[in-house]
Amino acid sequence: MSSIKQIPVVEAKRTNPLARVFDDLVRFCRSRSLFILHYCTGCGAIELPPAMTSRFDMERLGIQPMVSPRQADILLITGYVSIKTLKRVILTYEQMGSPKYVIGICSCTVNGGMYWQSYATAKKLDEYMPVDLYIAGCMPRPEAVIEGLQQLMDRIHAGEANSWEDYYRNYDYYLGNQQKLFGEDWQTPTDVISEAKHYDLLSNGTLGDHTRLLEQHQKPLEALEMRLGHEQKEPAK
Amino acid sequence: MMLTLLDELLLFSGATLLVALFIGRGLAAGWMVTILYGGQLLALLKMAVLGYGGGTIASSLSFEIMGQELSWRFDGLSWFFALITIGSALLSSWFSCGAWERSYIRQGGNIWLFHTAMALNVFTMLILLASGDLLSLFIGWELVSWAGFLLMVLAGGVATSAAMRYITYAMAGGMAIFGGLALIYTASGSLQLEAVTTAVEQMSGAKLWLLVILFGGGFGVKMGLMPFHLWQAPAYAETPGPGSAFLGAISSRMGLFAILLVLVKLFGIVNIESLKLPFTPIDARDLLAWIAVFTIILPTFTAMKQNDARHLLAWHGIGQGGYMLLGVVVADAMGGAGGLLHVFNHATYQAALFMAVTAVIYRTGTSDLNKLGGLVVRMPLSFVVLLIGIIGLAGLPPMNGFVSKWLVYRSLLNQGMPLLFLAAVIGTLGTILSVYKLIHNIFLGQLRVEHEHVSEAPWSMMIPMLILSAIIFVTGLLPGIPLEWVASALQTVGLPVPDHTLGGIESASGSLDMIWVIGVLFAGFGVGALVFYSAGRSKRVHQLDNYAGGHFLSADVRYQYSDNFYAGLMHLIGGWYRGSFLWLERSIRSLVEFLSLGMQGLYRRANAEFYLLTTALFVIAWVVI
Amino acid sequence: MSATELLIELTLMPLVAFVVGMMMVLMMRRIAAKLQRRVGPPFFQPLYDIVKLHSKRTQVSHGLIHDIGIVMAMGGYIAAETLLPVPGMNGIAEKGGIITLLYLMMIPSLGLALGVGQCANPNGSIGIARALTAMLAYDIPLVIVVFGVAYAAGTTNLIDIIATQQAGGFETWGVTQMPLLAIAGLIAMHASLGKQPFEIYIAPAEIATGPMVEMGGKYLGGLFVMQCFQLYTTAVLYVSLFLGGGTTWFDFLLKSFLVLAIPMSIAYLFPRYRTEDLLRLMWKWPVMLGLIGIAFVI
Amino acid sequence: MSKQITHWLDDLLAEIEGIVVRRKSSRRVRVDVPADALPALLELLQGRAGYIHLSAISCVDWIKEDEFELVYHVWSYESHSLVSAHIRIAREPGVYLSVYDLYQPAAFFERDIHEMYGIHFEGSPNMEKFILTEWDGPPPMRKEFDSEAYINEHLSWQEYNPEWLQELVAEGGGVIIPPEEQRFSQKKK
Amino acid sequence: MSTNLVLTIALPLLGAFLLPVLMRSSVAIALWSGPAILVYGCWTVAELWLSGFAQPLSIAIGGFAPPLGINLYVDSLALLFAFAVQLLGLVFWPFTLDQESARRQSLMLLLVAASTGLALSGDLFNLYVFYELAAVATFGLASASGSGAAYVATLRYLILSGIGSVLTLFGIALIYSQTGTLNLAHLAQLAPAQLNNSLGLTAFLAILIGIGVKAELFPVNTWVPEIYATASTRLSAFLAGLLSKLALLIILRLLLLIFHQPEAAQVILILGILGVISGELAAWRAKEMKRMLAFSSIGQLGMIFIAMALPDGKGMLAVLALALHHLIIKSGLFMLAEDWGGALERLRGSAKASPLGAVLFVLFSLSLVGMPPLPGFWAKFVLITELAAQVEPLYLLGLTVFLLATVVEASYLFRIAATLYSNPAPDTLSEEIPKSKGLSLATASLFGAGMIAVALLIAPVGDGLQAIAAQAQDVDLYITTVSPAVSGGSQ
Repeated sequence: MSSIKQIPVVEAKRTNPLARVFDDLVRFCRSRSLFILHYCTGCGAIELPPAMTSRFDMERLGIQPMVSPRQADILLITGYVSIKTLKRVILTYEQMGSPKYVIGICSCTVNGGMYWQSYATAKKLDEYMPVDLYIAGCMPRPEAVIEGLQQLMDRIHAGEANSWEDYYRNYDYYLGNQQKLFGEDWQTPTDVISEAKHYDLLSNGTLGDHTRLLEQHQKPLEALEMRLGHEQKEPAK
Repeated sequence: MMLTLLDELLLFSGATLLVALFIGRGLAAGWMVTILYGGQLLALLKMAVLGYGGGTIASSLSFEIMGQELSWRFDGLSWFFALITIGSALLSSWFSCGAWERSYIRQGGNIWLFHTAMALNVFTMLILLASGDLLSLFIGWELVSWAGFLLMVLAGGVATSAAMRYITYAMAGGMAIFGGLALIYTASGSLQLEAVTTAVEQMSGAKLWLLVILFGGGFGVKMGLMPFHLWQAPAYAETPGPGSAFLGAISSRMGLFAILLVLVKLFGIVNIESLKLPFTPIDARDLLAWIAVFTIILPTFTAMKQNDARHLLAWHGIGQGGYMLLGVVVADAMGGAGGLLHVFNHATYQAALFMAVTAVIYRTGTSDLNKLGGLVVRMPLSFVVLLIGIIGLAGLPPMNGFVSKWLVYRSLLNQGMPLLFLAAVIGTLGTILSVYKLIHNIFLGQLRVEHEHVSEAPWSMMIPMLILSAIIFVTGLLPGIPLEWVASALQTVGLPVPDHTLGGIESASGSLDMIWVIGVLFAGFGVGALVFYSAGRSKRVHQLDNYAGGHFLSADVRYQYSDNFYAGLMHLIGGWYRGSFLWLERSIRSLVEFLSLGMQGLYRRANAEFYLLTTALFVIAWVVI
Repeated sequence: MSATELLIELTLMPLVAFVVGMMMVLMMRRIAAKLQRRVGPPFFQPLYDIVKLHSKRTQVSHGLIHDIGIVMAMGGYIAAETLLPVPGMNGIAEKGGIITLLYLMMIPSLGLALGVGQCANPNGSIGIARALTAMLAYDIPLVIVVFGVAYAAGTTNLIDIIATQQAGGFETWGVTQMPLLAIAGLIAMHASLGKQPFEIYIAPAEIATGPMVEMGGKYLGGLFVMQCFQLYTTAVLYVSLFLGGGTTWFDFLLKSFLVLAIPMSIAYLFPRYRTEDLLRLMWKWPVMLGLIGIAFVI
Repeated sequence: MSKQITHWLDDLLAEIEGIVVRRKSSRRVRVDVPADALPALLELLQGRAGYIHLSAISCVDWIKEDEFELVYHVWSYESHSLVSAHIRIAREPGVYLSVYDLYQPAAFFERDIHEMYGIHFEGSPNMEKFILTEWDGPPPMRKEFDSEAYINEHLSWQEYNPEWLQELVAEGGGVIIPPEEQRFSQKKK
Repeated sequence: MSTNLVLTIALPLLGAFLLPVLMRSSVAIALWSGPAILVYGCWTVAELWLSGFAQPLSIAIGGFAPPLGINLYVDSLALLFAFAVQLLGLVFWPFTLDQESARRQSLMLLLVAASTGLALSGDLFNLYVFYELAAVATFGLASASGSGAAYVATLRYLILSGIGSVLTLFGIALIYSQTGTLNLAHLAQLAPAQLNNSLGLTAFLAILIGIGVKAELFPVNTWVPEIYATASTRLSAFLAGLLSKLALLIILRLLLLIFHQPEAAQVILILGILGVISGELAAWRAKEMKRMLAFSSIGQLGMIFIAMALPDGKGMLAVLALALHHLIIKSGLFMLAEDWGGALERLRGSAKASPLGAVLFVLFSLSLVGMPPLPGFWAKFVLITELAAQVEPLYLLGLTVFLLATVVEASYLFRIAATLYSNPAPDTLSEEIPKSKGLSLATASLFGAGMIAVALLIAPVGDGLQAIAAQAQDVDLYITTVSPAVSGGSQ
């Protein structure tokens, strides 16, 4: 199953010039202003404060640390990802607003790193969510982190960094891996399928047998719509 | 005798009372009573000339007992108050007919007694408002307080004890007024208003002080002013739904009407101001102002601590009463107008809020703020009504509460009273805080599992609520209309009248034009919406799809933050006001208990003859010396 | 003042406010960076942030009231701008005085409170409870200051207040007439901005940025815009009350930026106050200073 | 002064028969005791020698002798010295009695060992999982558990050999041990 | 026509003694003879009143001229009280048919005769005789119920009224030694000369305390709660309603005609205030219906005393209004108390059992407290305006005590109303809840109707009372009617 290639899909350029200029501006702003949510799963997190503070100052690149996934664009996963933490990482990833990017710092996210032999850590992060960029190194130095971030900024500016669409397009593949790891009744409170419909990113890879499994035991997740139901019901005692 | 318009009105409300009394059994009784209230409103509007600076309409009903002659007549002030009374009665009884009535009967309530009590309340209030001289004022006053007692005692259980407490306070107030009445009668020989004004001129300082205290205290009890405010919150909260809406809206404003009539019109603010406390710079007017200001602050912050929606609103009723008195007591052009307009505004949004809370109780069965939450998705219209109500109660621009509070602030500013201004603002901020707690704990936050299938309140309850919120918004947008009536009321009481336009108040030192302010506000909202909705389409997510530090939220866990809502604030000021007045009331009660124990012991003495002999000896000795 | 001229003014004032507000946000972040010996963000960074936020594909909303909350937040300040006289443009300042302006400045925070309430997030509710308590804390000294100024100038109309201050040049500025009130006003203004020492309700470490916890995309963008307006309104209000408003655009902007620089530089040196300490501080010093100030004025 | 204490301690320990005392240094003593004598030893140490702090219980899996070795590290604050008591229990039933009544912290050490090695301690207050809550496999620390086989079956390896790595390997530089030999499990038995 | 007035006293006396004899011969006639006498009495008084009674008249009994013989002085006030006695006697007639009834009915007749005598007689000693007769009749009736507590209560009452009558006798002897005459009219002429000194005052105070026993004056009314609680409710209604008022009437006559010293008024005022305080507060604690009513009547009479204390007869109208109002209300409440006797807690939920009774109770307490349209309010209003006119601090104290008493009264009366209307305790069976029914409910509703009638036509009743008060006040009219000749001589 892991044969799906990560073909960098370049965003189609829109026809009329005004829209194109607007798209350029938007891509430029997206690249120049990134909010990162660094999820300190492991030892790599200690590299981030020096990157943000006076010596390597990320703010000059327009990168600010943010607390809640809703506000963040980049999910920085720093260090080994144990199975228990992976559940929370997936939940946080799904709660982020797209276009969202995942950067795996430290070699533990790349191929399990020092803990390659451990039964408890995930070896291949991009099985469970699309990862844009890996920054190898058993705790890469801040220069490496910033170098990686700049590479990501160029990609965004060029418009190639939309691996987040891949999560919706091949949701079944990702869900399968997740269910393989966490068991059949694995479910996050975010309704990814309806979100896929909302952004019309529905493709053949989205719905499959894994999603059917999800449907069976999923607790209802549609949003509470404002109802003006006036039917004369027995008022609650 | 020729039936004057006032007689028509009184006959009409008498008829409503009789209709409620005799044919109150059937379900249609509710609707019939509502239609009759509508008739009363029409009769009142026919007297509309009063509202626009007209003279007074005397009633043909007047008779003479034991040398006192009683007469009834209506003037601008009573017309203004009558309008509010009948308006809130009409909407409250409309709210009570239909669905609420059925549920009230199902819960064992006596709907016939409810309609009769409401009709009785309106009838007695009209008599009080129409009183021509002090004696008819006192008769009306007693009738109103007893009718209020009847309405409060309906719900039984806790309501009875609250009503009992009310009646002891009301009787004490009544007796104080009765004493004051007697003092005036001896001083001026007759109880007619004109005679009293002449008598007041040459009355000595001490006597006038006594009168001010007696009348101020007596009327203050009904208005729930500071030292006597303990009874009002539980009494109004425990009355059945629409009853509390009616009581909350108007019943404690009768005290203000009486204060206006007696202290302002008869005694006149000028000689009230001349009354100096012996060796302090404070005069009677300042004393009243400070009582009003304390009535604003303390109840508002007690309201913040309440965990029951109805109690919270009732405590606010007391707080807002303080504004009205403050406006009237400052007695310059804007202050008087602000105070009276606040009576009208408060009536509208207090009734709307009580009705919204009753609708919530009707649907969910409880008004405990810690057991509700997230109802906005299931009861959107009640949410809108409550929202408009709380914006009015907090006095924020789009709604009418803002205009009257603005007037009161401007009057304090013009008169240069910084401490009063500060206290009034503290009151407003306190209201904003506790009012947000109300709407947050009921309508916002996590929707509980058991409230998922709750539906909106039925239309018979919803229409009066929507009408009230429409009134709140319209009088907020065009404050000129109510200001017209307020101006005529001010003329009859003898306070200066501010020049008002349709949109607000024109004055040299800074004017207010609500049409422009609200226009700009909604333009701003329009621009904000434009910017907001130009970006991508927003996706609604489920209530549990929330950031909780990576924790998986589940429906059965109640994670709504509602109890001890302002923990930080309460840490600091929680200890400052732990019911010092409750302690005062309890000490008086235990004193009476102790005395009566002593007296009863007196009668158990066995050797009664011993008494006889001692008194005889004592008397003879006293006579001989 | 013909209708069309007024219309232009009503549209222009918020735009000016937004632009100047963005400059102020930039200045704030630059000061913070300089204090921490960092390079600091590029010139157009606030613009980039706002455009990026508005251009995000997912806009997560928890219901209609959540959206209306943000609209009220932005709309409230846009309306407040029109009441703030700016050199050359008076808007509708004479239709509503300072008290109306104070109330209009309260509407955005209450609209935001409603919006956050619907997100049903405990962090958000705690944040809002703290924000309203903070509002109670800093509004009292603010009101004392406003009372002092209005009473001294005898009117609540902002245009007249500015006129009286500009009449006699530097001596008749508010700051020289009522120095104590000016200081109290500064402290109150600093607290109302909700920056570092008084940011108990943003508190990223404890309650995950409090009210803004569920705000992503255009919602967060709306709040950034509101922040620009907030800085601009507070600064200009202080300038028009105490520093005699701006005769020309240049010295108006200079004064506003200077006034804002003071709290900003203080901000990034202090850790956060707890709610009770915030209340105690706000009710102790500025209130005392204000009352003494008023005693002189009356 | 510490000299007399060490001698005093050695005579004390001699009281238990079948005890082998090896003094590592003036402040560390290794004691080997038969399994059933351990509680008596610990009581002796705690009661008369002031060793009141049980810092850890560690377990070693001797798969060849088919035994588990449990080591109880006990410290004394007065003499600042450590006694580590080693006992051997049979691997098959893997059951031993708990010392929770002597040392309360033992509850967690025993719970951890139970989770990792599957040894059941009678009398321990709580034996549920608290680290590997989502783990349903065999106790992972036992020698017979092959972690790599588990990974091969549940997880997947990162096939990451970009062109620059292939060119490096082609030139013969870089990694000396070819990748397939790196993994122990693949080492030919 | 004036002679048969004497019959109203003579006939009941005759009946009282003949009844036991008649009882033996035929029970039917005996049962109906009592009420017949009373009806005749009412008719005569009413007929005299209706025949345009303008001038007061004095009837010399046995033709002897006043200074020597005894005369009955009949003015509108006396007539009013006489009529009230006959009517209430009829209403409270003990219709029980057991063998005890003969004794009870004869005692009742005796009581009625004595009361009418008290109302009408114009001679001091004659008053004393009727006072003693009434006291004896009350002892008999009070102990009629036969329970142990009743005997104890009557014994205490016996001792108290015994000492009281001794004191009254001492007072009368003093007056006789001073003036040599006991005829009220004659005394009125001599009073300014002889009785104005301290000796006269002691005489008055002795009589005041003596008769005060019956009029429930403060220190001497300790017997009241026991008697009312243990005696039959009809008797306590008669006692509380009427007999105490008659004793009051005597003191009033003395105060108006003979004693004008200010100290007398002050003593009455102080005792009145103390009576009000003790009565109301004790009632607040009372746990049992009849005891509560007893204390409340002490309080009310205290108020009437305060009214009497007003100088130069200004309080007359207030006294009359309060007395009549108290008469109607207290009798009505006692009638209700007949079925709702026991502890107040027992009454929970009895409003559902007997709605009419509960409504009546609320009506009576509203009037007692002074709810405007009801007569209670007008009585209080008159008293309040008179009291406020005085300037001495003591009267103002009286005013404040009076107002506070009303508040206390309202709270305990409505506490009972609240228990009436509260839903019964879960475990009580429906028939256990006391219901007021039958005869007592009928009489109570009779009083209720009377009260509402007075409330509706308040104006004419007010003016009538004013006329009676004016007539009772002018002393020389009294003297001229009693002895036209004597007044001419020694003016």
